[in-house]
Amino acid sequence: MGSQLEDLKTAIRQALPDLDVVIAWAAGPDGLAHTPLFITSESDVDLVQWDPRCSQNLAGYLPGLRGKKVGIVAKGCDARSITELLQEKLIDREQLTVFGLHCQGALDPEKIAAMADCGRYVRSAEINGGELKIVSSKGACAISLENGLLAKCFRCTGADAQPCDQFIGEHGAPPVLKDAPATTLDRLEAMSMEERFQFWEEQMGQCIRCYACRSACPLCVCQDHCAAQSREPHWVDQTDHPREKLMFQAMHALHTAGRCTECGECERACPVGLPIMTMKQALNRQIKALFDYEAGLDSEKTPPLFQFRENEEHIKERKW
Amino acid sequence: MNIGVFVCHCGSNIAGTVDTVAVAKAALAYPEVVFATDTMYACSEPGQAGIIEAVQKYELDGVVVASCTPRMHEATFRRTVERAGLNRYMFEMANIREHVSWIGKDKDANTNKAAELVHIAVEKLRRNTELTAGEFTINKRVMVIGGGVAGIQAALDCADGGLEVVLVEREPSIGGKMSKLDKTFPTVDCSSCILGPRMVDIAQNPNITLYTLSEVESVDGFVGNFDVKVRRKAAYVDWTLCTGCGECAAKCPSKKTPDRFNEFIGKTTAINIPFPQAIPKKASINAAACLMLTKGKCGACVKACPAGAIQFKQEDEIVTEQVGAVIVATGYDLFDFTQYGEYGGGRYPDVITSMQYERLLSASGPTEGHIKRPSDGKEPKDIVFIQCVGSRDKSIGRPYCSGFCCMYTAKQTILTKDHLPESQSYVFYMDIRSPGKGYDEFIRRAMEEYGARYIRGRVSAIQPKNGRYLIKGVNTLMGDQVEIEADLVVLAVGAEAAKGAPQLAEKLRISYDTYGFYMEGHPKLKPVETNTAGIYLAGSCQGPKDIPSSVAQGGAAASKVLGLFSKDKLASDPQVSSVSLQRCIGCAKCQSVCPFGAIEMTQFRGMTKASVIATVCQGCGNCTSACPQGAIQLSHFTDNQILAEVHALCPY
Amino acid sequence: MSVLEGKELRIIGFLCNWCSYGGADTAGVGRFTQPTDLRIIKLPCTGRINPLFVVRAFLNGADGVLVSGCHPRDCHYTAGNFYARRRLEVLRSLLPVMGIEPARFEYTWVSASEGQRWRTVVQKFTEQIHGLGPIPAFKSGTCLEACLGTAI
Amino acid sequence: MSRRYAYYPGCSGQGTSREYDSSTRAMCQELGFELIDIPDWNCCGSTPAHAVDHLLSASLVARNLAIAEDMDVEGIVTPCPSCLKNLKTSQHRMLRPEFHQEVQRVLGRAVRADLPIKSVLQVLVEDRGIGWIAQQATAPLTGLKVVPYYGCIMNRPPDVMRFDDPENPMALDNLLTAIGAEVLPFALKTDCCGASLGTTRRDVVARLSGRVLDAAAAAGADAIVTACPLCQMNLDMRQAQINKANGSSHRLPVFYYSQLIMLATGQQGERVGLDKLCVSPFSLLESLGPQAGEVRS
Repeated sequence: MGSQLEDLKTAIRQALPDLDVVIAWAAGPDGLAHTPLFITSESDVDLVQWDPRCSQNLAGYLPGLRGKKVGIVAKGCDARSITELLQEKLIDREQLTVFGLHCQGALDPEKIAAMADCGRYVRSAEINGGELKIVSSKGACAISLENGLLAKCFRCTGADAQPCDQFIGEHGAPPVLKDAPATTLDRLEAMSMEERFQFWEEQMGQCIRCYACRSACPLCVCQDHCAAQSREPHWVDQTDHPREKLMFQAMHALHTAGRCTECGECERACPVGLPIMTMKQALNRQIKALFDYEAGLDSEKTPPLFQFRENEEHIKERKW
Repeated sequence: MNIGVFVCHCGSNIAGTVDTVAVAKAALAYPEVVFATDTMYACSEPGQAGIIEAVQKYELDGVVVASCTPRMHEATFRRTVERAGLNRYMFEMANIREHVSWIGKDKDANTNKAAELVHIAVEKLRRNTELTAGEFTINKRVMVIGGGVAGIQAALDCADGGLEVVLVEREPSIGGKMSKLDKTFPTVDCSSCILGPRMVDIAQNPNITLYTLSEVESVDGFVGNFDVKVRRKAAYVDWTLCTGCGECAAKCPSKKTPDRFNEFIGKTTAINIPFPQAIPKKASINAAACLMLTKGKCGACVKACPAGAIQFKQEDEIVTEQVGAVIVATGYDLFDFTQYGEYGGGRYPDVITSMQYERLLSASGPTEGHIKRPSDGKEPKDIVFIQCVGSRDKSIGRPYCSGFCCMYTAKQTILTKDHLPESQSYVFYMDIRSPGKGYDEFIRRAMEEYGARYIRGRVSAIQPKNGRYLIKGVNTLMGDQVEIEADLVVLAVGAEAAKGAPQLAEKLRISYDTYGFYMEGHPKLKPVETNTAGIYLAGSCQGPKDIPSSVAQGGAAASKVLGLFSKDKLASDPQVSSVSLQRCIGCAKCQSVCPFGAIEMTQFRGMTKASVIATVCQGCGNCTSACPQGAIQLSHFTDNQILAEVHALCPY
Repeated sequence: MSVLEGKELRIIGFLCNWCSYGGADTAGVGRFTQPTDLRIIKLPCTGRINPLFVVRAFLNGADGVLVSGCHPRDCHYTAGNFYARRRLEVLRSLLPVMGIEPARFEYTWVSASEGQRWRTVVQKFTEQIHGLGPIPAFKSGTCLEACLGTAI
Repeated sequence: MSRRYAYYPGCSGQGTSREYDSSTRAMCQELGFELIDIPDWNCCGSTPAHAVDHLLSASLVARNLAIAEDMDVEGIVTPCPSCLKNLKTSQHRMLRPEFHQEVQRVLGRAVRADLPIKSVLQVLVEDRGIGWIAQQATAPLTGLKVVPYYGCIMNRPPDVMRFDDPENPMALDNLLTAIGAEVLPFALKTDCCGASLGTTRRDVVARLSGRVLDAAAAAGADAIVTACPLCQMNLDMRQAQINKANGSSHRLPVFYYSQLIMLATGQQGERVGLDKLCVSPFSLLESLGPQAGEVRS
């Protein structure tokens, strides 16, 4: 991995003179997760990091940088978000340079923190072999990387970034992992309708309406025009009630239906850990079943809700 | 905002099952309602005067009328509020008749429901804005689709009114069903003699462009500015050269070609002019029967043609016509009786349709007007007519009355007696429907002067017997079974929608009923309009009609077009979408789903923004549903208006 | 005024102006008696139906939502119902995840001439909703909130 | 592959149409249909009296259905169109839940009334197919000119019977053609023979059946082929009476189709029951030549 990092740095250095900015990752404050790095001068390149702590999907920054020549470092799943943004013509391909990577899985900082029980302060953390070694105020511990991966890594279908201008390292298949942990969607399926409704009432009761989910979502392109905070139109009111919060989540799910790549940024960003990608996953399943479509694979395709067929093969309409 | 609510009794139509006083009282509690009353007939003169008076007295800014469906009187009340000095769009209707009083029996439930419908109308009205119609220019040309008697009338009336007309006909000649008829009821005057001159007028009128052997391929645009593509099918004859001399047909060796014009009684040639009075009088080749086109050898017509007009390599041609209005007069087709097993299902040669009989009667028909049995060419003596074949029969999905069969059957019995004085006609009928001027007298003449025997009852079976046919039936007046031996059986086949009618409707974006007949704008008040602006109906495409009614509708449709074109500009419906520049992020999702291409992406101070072409926008709102941030809103159906209606009905 | 306690449930119908609203009118003209629960919101086209209106109605306490438009290929605006069909089919999968019985929502096509069909649809749908009973309510939430909510 | 059906013989099969019953059983055995008699079957309820009491009529049917439902069979078959009509009509009426319950109350037991009920002719045509039957015709009836006579109720009412065209049925036409007979067009194939007035108004029978005989003779037929015991009885047993009443002199044998299939497949003997026919077919069959002649006992 070390040489992959060096190759990446070399590639960025070479490309930088022609670019306004390159977005990559740098070490974060606590060592458990890396943070975004915006490289504008060659000296910044030394800060670049690449290992499983590069969890964040950087694609969300791209629409805001439209008009600039931007380089971006992308994992396989991040690249699907880039494809979506290209498809919606919210970024320009010719202005964009993608440094693509082969990814063997990214860590879920929340999960690691919970597993390590490392107390409030992490002094240092480093990856060694298949483990993350953490030294914290409580002492030292080591966590197997595989146990700490993000949920989406267990469903990974493409570890190599595509589209890509410069591929760093070797192409390869997604990592072979143990069985995926059960998702909220699986758990919901075992519940009655009443229980599901209660589940969401309880979950949404914890929502603090910070809209981090929206800000992290690379497809929430409406930015400061989000319908959640507008009065024209007035879809959601400001009462502190689970109903309104659930309404917003339904809105987020339906607005991204057929576009969401399940990058998981919404859940990763949620400060209270709500399973808010669940609805999006359900819609994606339906869209796959009805229209045989998956978002983020082909920037030339039209998302299924923006087209139709006169005879929908997989839609069975009710006969009254 | 000051809102006034008017709850109509509609006589007892609404007040019978809705407590209108209670609804008006409830309305006073809704936000911004300052005045509410019940009224006997809101649409009547005093009813409208009451609204105007209240607008002035209470300084109302908007009006809700709770009465019938807006499809009935929305336009009426919009004019009313305009007369009261308000913008015509500051008005909403609550449909408490069709959707409440006429369908519910429980008065409490109805009253409550009516009040809630008033509530949503109030909530919507509160968010209405004053709208002003824009204007656009119109192309004062008209297309008439279908060259039967209705289409001919419409085309001539439009042309006489000074309009340029494009007449499109599917068959090689105009004339339609009427050109196949021998005589017409109740005057028994010659069909060709009255239609023929009108057909000639079409050919000679400089304002009329005639495309026969042509069909409408596609229709784009909207009222005032339609682009219609017409497919001119290959005739394999250059009509600019053809003189209609008929030499080609005389020499054509393919003499056993099915004769469409003569209803397949008799044969014709592969190249032919369908009938002597055809307009245009041009030959065309039936490609399926032509030896040259099927087997590549013959060319007899090429040698025969003095004008050198035959062109075997001719192909279909697409022409585009720009018109401002379209009159649809595509007529009807005849019911296929072969699904009636009891009438032989088409197995008996001397059981024929009324239209085939019409061709036998016609002097220009295959028998030159001599009534002969198709099987052996003998003159029949006893002829049985069976009415309602494919009409008024639920079991075959034709529950409607075709309207003209009683009359033409009576006419055919009269003509039969004229042709064959020794003959005897029998008519099996269900009921006689003769509600036109002189019609019932005509039926009586058939019975009394011409001795047609009318038997009220259905026929259960037709069976061949010794070269003749045994017709078994019932006489319901005598309560008896009847059996009649006859030489010829004529089935009064009913009318059904013209083949391809639904497909044409889809191209024109007009609606049609279960049977394929086109839907008029309103069954009483808009008989020749459709719900698509600029498209009008004439004749049997709207439902079976006799000749006078078809002609009347042709004229009516023409007058509607002339009325429409009397203005130089049309007002566009201002209930269209508009874009909030502040909210639009230029993602073009609206543009991708607009069915009309009414949205363009424009540059605004270096930013990409959507922009609506108001005259092209039809107001469907598909864009509003597609815009995640709600930047594009359809006027008067904004997100907030619909949300307000939902909140009014479901206040948590 | 609220829904008649115990007798009626809250059923919202989103109907297109051209076909189904006309179909409901035709049913009225034909005096085809129907259950009284349904309240119709008229829209120009089913293409105007943002699935979120349906979600909003359910979260606000609607017991059933019915959408009806022109038959496929018969849309006044040529294609609105085709888009609607996709949107509403996708919505159908969201409702059960949220804990809303999917049978509370239906969409169908009724033309302006199909008064009888409209009656059948209303009868069957109303029966279906009565079979399911009232939609689950949020346990939290105060009277104050409800009052604030109506005031928007 | 043998197929198992519950067999409902009907009362005619025990009396006037023994030869239909025996030839049908024999035919089915030869063609691989296993017929198992419904044990202790009772009247099908189609007498004129039962037309005025649907409940009684349906209850009689339901008892037969209930017994058959306990058998391991694909469905119920009967050779008699009259039995078939009442079995199917009663089953159809029992689609109404109230009526169904009422019948069960009368019966004192549950009955599902959902077993398929078909005529023997229908299963023959549908399960085996005309082509297959043609292959079995080792002694084809070449030269035999026949008209098929379906009678009035085999295909009617169409909504209940759901077999063949009600106005111009073709099952017998096709079947007889397949076994080598020459089938003539016959316009009266679904006319009424007058059976329901068979005892009360014999003049009507003479008129209606007389027309069938007249038309068959006029068409040039050597024989009439039926699938109904009542039609056969009227045309065959009463042929002399009809001749007398109408002044005609027909001598048209009236076969059951099952008899002709037996002949065409080379079967003979008592089971075929040709000697039970009133108008003797033997001279006709003899005139056809050796292939058909051989079948006589």
